[in-house]
Amino acid sequence: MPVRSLVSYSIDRVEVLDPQGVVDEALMPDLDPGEIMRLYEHMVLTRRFDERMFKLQRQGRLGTFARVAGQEGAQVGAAFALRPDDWLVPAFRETGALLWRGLSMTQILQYWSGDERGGAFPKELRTLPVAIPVGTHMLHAVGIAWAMKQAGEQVAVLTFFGEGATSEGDFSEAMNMASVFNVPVVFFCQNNQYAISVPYTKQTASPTVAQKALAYGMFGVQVDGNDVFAVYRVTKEALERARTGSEPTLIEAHTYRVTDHTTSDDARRYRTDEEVGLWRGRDPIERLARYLKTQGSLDEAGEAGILADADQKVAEAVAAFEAIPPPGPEEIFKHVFAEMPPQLVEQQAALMARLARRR
Amino acid sequence: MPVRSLVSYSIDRVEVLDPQGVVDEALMPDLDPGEIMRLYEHMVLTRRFDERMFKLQRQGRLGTFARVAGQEGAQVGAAFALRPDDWLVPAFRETGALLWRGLSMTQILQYWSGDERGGAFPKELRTLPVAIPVGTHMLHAVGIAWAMKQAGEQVAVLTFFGEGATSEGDFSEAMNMASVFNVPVVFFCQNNQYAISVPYTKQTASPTVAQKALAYGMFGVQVDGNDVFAVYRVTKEALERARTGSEPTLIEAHTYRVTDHTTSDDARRYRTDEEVGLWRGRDPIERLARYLKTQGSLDEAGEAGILADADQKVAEAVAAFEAIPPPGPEEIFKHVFAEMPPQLVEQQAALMARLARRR
Amino acid sequence: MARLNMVDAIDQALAQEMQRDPRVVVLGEDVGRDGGVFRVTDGLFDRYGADRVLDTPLAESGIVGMAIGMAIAGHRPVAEIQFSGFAYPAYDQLVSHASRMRNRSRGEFTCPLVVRMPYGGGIRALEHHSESMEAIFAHVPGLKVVIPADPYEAKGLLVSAIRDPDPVVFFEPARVYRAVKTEVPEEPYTLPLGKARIVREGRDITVLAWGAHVRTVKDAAARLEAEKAADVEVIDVRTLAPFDIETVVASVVKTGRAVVIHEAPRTCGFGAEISATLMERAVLHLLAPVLRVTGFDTVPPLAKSEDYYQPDVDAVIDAIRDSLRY
Amino acid sequence: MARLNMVDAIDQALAQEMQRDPRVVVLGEDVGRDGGVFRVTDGLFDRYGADRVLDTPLAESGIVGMAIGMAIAGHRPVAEIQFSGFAYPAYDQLVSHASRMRNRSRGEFTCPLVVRMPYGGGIRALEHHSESMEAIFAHVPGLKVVIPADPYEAKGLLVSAIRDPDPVVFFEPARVYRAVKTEVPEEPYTLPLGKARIVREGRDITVLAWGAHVRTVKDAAARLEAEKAADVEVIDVRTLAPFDIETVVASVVKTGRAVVIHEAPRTCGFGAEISATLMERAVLHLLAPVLRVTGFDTVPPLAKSEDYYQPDVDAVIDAIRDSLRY
Ligand SMILES: Cc1ncc(C[n+]2csc(CCOP(=O)(O)OP(=O)(O)O)c2C)c(N)n1
Ligand SMILES: Cc1ncc(C[n+]2csc(CCOP(=O)(O)OP(=O)(O)O)c2C)c(N)n1
Ligand SMILES: [Mg+2]
Ligand SMILES: [Mg+2]
Repeated sequence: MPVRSLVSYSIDRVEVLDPQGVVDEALMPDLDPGEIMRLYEHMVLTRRFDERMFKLQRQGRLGTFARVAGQEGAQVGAAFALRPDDWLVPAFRETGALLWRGLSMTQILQYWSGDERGGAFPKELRTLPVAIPVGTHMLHAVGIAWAMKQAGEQVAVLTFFGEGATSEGDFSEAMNMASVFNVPVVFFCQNNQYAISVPYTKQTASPTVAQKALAYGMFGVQVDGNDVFAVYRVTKEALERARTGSEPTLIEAHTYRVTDHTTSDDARRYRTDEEVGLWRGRDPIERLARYLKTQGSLDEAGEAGILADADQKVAEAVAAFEAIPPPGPEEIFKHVFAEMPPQLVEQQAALMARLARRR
Repeated sequence: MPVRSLVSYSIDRVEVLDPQGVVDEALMPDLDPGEIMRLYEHMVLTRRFDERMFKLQRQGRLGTFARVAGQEGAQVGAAFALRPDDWLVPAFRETGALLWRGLSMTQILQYWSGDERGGAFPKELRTLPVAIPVGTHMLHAVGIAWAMKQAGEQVAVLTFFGEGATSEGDFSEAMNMASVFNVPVVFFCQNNQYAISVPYTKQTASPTVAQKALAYGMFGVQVDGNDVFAVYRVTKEALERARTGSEPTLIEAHTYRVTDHTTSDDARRYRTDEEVGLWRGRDPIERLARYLKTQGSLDEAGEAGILADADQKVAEAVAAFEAIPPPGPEEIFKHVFAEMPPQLVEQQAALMARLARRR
Repeated sequence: MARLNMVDAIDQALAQEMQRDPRVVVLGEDVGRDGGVFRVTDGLFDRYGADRVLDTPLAESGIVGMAIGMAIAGHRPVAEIQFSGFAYPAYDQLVSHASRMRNRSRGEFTCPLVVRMPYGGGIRALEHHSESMEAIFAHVPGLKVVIPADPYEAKGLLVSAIRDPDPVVFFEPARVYRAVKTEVPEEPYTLPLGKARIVREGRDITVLAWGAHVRTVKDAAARLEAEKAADVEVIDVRTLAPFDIETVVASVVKTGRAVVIHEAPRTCGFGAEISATLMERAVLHLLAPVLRVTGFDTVPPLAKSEDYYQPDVDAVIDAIRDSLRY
Repeated sequence: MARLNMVDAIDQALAQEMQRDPRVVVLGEDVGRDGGVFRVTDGLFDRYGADRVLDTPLAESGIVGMAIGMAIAGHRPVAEIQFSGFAYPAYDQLVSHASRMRNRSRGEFTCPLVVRMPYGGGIRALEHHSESMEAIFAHVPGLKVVIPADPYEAKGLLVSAIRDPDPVVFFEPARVYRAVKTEVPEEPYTLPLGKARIVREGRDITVLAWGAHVRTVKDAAARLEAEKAADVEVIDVRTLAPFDIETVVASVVKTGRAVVIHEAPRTCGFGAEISATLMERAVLHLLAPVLRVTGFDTVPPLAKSEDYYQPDVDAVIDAIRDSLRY
């Protein structure tokens, strides 16, 4: 047959919790009420912390950072599916996931305040530091996943990135190598519709991010990113396939960045209030609250209590952060190499002498 | 519906001329007997030139180069579909396509002999010089295609590369940008099953190269690369879609490199004689000859004449090549910039003085 | 004459060159509707449309690689890399192709391309946003490297870069962007590539810098003048490649002393090239060794440690005094 | 003791380190079944299998990026880039991540990684196969840059590089690969990173080189000795980063003269750093300016013009004579 079909594919979208807060029982992941409440509390904490960070930045007490607001469902839902001995390889917008992994708010504040010492993510957390260069860190996830498989550890690596990152060559190299070496990595794309000002349709002509998996013979799936149950379910399954079968997956969480790109951005230059309003109406936290309320697990008092609790934790962290003395000049030199070469010893001494002279 | 299919695709393979030399009339491209004969003659010339180059290299009269043998169907078939005002952006294995575009054999020899002057591909030919860094040049094709569209020229750009090149990030960036900007470019992958020693299955886990187009919302198709009619047909259609609708296409020509990777390689280290033998049996030139013979357009005398004619042309080119005097020292400096900065003037003078002293 | 900051001066240069020459196109991440993250391309999209001002996907190698193709086909692309710390993915395209297309094709195909990028520290930015890696471009044969120090310079040098027949990497000191205004003529003008600029004549010592640190050196010179401690000749190197050996050597032959300032890491920074050149061409005129005031051989630090890292007026004055005392 | 060429010495070092330390893995294009295009990894695949010797897809950024992940997770990857002219796509991963992972995480995550690559001309190769861009790596804080001159050096330095806790870029002079044999002890041994090597002691002048050009300089020294024209001290710089200032300065203080040889383009090559360092630390001891014998600021030419480009014994002797005559 001279024109014949070689392969066929289709890409699915998974939804569990609808905007009214009603779940599809058949797809509802296996989460007990306590876990669901923790999910909710963590999403609320992430939101409140993000809002507080924004205020601190506006007051000049924090540097530029990228906000999470609107993406809590995607980010927290995915991180929630991790086991402690899995790895997390974040980009730069994963405050909610980092918190869930056990990083302290104080340290996160310290990092975004421009203090090198904030980057010391404890290695036991198996969570890499923030990666600013877009698209580059997914390769590290592939290498770590390879190492885990090699060591026979039944763990997976979850890596986060935005839809903009899929345009970088490194994304493609990471996807390709992950599937060629068949390593336990889950590529989790938070498709929040924008890369700074560039909308999805100018980023790629592909109708979905998920189908980019097909280029690498990988499994790809889209999920409603504002539906924390769907995100959790899909991620958990992918992590499980990774841990047991060493099979990589690409997940596209379809969501939206409701705030500016970072605190240096002004999103009104490139998108309408209408569009933003539409997505604010799809808020992942409110959707989960609706579910909890219909279940009878949450009422107004409970909601207020959770909020107050979050604010309390945030306030404590901010206080602790503000008590940290500024980094000394030696910090610059300390960790360039395991052992300082003579040049650096000399340069550090020169700086110290210069500073002493000025005092 | 909580799990629903968003998009579906399938990837086709096109074949026209079967191994016995019989064509599928419904798919046979619109080529008159004279054109078919020219195709055949050019494929033979390419093969004979390639063989002669190999001998020259073994005699130390030519440097390292990459052979075409086995890929004449893919390469010549595709180039044949170009119009003179279309552009060609080659990699490094496109001797047959370069010849078809009007580059002289003498110049091709000069280039591969390590003489800078051989790189002066006349700009009227709209054919870029050889690109050695794998995967990098497809982006140039995208830029040229953008410029052509901008200028309102109804022309297309054809770019060649191997399946190994699809692993480089630049391939992905080029595919993505081509489809985002909707530019008239045809990505032509000669999937010859190996990137030096690395077989297709270690290069990518994707069952076909063609489906990599899906990651970019692009149309992709596989073609039997040893079937010159199918290659011509598919390429011609793609170029036409590019010229008129500015639509990019990815074509995978499924073929085989029957020789070593380059003259520095020894393919016996990594593949079996059996495998090579299998593919030698699928020779694109012999397949076309079979067709011509059943059509009554070719007999043994004709075949011999075409061979002799090719050898004659090759011999003349080799003679002309060997008469070229070696490049002078000034060649190094001539084309670094449009205008030589003082440093280079000085450096050239220093070299000249040094050479003069030694004489 | 209007007083403009560097952002506006560059924006104006781009707008005027686009007006003058339909082949000029601007491309990069967020350069269109958003006008660039520093607003350098503000207004161009509205004025020239999506066919001349391209918001690209997030792919630096792609941006430069595509721009190379555009240039080969006769356009004059001006590509923006959002920060110089994100230029590394495009390094291969610059080194392997942009810088060599003319040489490889013996002039049949050329690459008149400008790659603009903000660079350098002093803006309290995130990791990778304070890089000053001009030396890795200056080392590449076939590339020109241009760094303006102020708005006037920026406009004139950018116009020259756009009109230049060869690829130019154009570094814009982010810290100067909105910090300084100068008189900038409305009409387009060019400033020569490959020529250093004597910013202030002086007898006692030559101090060389580029980008944001021309200002640091001017301030140091002013202070030393006020203190009547030294008469400093200040040179803005302006084009690292091709480097204007003649002007620099003439100055040092006159003063007998030289200090070079850069914020790039010390080892293999462009300061080394200047020092080596003076070693070869002016050593007998030197009254003191050529000194370097540079960034450390460390990762450019985050905001809170940045002031420790950046060469400042005091450090420059220290070096000048060391040289004078020698 | 066996006499080995550099290819075999490196192969042996890799095999022994893989034997000694199960964390060591080799990856790159064609390094497995094929044993590498220069056969440097010959036999490793048969001996250690596909889990320790990885034939990767054709993606340099991918190779280094994945190796970074492996290193973070506790492995000791040794990545091969097929030619240094194809390292540019991996430059971003090296600069933005390998060199900084320790600093960024304050030592929580480290990157003990070796990136090996053949470099340099003299092998009549195609475009992009003769690059000598060591300076762009030496300029990057957090990277070590090591270049062996002969088989003995190659084995000892590679073993050290593999055991080093930080990322090392290891340049192998392709032209030396099979051209020279030296005695190479069978047992593993290390040579210190960060220490230059005095190859030949001499009184009259210090001549510095690395990689293939240590041989050029030795030949020049031998000729000048035979002619009784000069007693040349030859230094193999060996590690460009960290650069062994102490040894080099001590030698030049002794001889009073210095010449640096490299085949990289002149402007901003590592020769400039050496000259600038001597300017700062030994200027009063200099009897002549430090001279550089280098490649030109041109694209490294194709085979037929290569001899014009490469520094050779005559060029080195010319420079030594110039210095001595000064
Ligand atoms: C290599 C690189 N280029 C450019 C930037 C500047 N930049 C920071 S975030 C960003 C957009 C990222 O978009 P996306 O990947 O969709 O992630 P999002 O910000 O939406 O979470 C850009 C262009 C960068 N950090 N790294
Ligand atoms: C960036 C880069 N990496 C490595 C090489 C060395 N190299 C030359 S050809 C080749 C294999 C190319 O395979 P493929 O793309 O399939 O093309 P083919 O040789 O099969 O035509 C390699 C690895 C190169 N030229 N460029
Ligand atoms: Mg996004
Ligand atoms: Mg191939």
